[in-house]
Amino acid sequence: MIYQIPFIAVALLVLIGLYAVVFKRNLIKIVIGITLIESGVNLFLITLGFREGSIAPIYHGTEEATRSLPVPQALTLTSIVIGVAVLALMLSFIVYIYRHYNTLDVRKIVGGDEE
Amino acid sequence: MSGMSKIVKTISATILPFITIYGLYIIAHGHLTPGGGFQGGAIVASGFAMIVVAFGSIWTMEKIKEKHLSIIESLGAIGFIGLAFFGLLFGAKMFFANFLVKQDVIPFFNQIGQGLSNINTAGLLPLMNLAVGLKVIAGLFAIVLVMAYATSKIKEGTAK
Amino acid sequence: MAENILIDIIHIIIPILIVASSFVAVYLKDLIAAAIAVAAMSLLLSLEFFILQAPDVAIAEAGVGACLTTAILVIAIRATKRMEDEA
Amino acid sequence: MAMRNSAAIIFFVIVAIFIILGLLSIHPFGDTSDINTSMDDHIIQNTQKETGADNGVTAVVFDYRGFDTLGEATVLFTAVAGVILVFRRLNK
Repeated sequence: MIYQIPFIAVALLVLIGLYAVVFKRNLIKIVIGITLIESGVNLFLITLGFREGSIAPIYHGTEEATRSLPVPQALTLTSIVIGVAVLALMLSFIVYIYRHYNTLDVRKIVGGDEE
Repeated sequence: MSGMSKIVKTISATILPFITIYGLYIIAHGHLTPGGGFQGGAIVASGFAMIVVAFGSIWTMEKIKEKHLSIIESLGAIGFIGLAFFGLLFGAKMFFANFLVKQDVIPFFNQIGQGLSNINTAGLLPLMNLAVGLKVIAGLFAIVLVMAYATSKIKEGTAK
Repeated sequence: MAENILIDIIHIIIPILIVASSFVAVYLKDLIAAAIAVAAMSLLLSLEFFILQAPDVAIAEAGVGACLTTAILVIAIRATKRMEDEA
Repeated sequence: MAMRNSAAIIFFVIVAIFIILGLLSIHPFGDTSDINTSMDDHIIQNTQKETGADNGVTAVVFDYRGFDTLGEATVLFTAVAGVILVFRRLNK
């Protein structure tokens, strides 16, 4: 009905996050990009399970209706909690790296070809 | 960070029981209404994170040690896996079997509160919700508390 | 019919706002402002999940994404540098 | 420097092309008639009979796909242990 707008939003979210991961040099900006990619994937799973004119898979009594698909929603629920756990682990390593190298720039940390 | 002003402290201490009750309600009714262990645990952990922000992490670390949080999280994990292993003994003899629903493993359990949308119709699901809720509360709050305490130590310059 | 048109308009506006706030989160140089933009993106995303008939995921995203993620990001930024140093 | 930047640009463009090609061949929004939904339909019709729960998502998370939740609990435990391990020396 609405001309694929949620799928286009998914593609743009993943591309913006990928831009931040590939081209930014600050480590926290890279982590923000990873968070954006993960949000895009979650939105993609939920959008795949949506049916036109459906209601949520939660029953009150026994009425019959079209329901949206429950399995992608359950997997997305698992994915969100894993996402925040992995984000906390990444940020802990970033704080450790900052205390060791005293910088957040990726190319200075790996001893890059700048100077 | 040694806490915010008195107004913030009072308001957050007043509001914390309501957030906790709401999160526990969401955990307990997870098989009837939208919600469950993950969502309610995230809400309760958000309330405790508000306490960390308002009172300062050093004050909070004196009250709640991370050791206690690890004990609670391990209890949740053991409860979850133990409930899964009990399925090997009763009912369908299967890992993760829902052995309490429609079977008389515990006598008269299914006769209390008959009906479709009732609190004990789902057998094992509310117990698993409770175990996973404990695990998520303790895990997420431990992450926030440990990171806040360590970074405030770094900020003060007392870190090694 | 009027209700259908309203739902369509909401379906169009909220993805545009999500993409805009994610662009702002990547564009800004101040990292705390970027963290706030990520929180706004999470909140709009939970609204989108609710519109797409997934209330469970909406509750989880609102609790985790808009509160805990922001708290962890701000804590980590406080321990390191606040501004993103370009060049 | 220049080589690394150009490699990044080539990688980004290739991934963007794949994402756009995938977007062009996806099914229309809200129409699941051309994908196989038999598992979801079975769950939707039999949730109340088999598990007794009203909430279909909770029934999938804890009953039909309990192993996924077990793996998720393991990941959460590992992450908490890793964070405490990284900041171990500061928390004394």
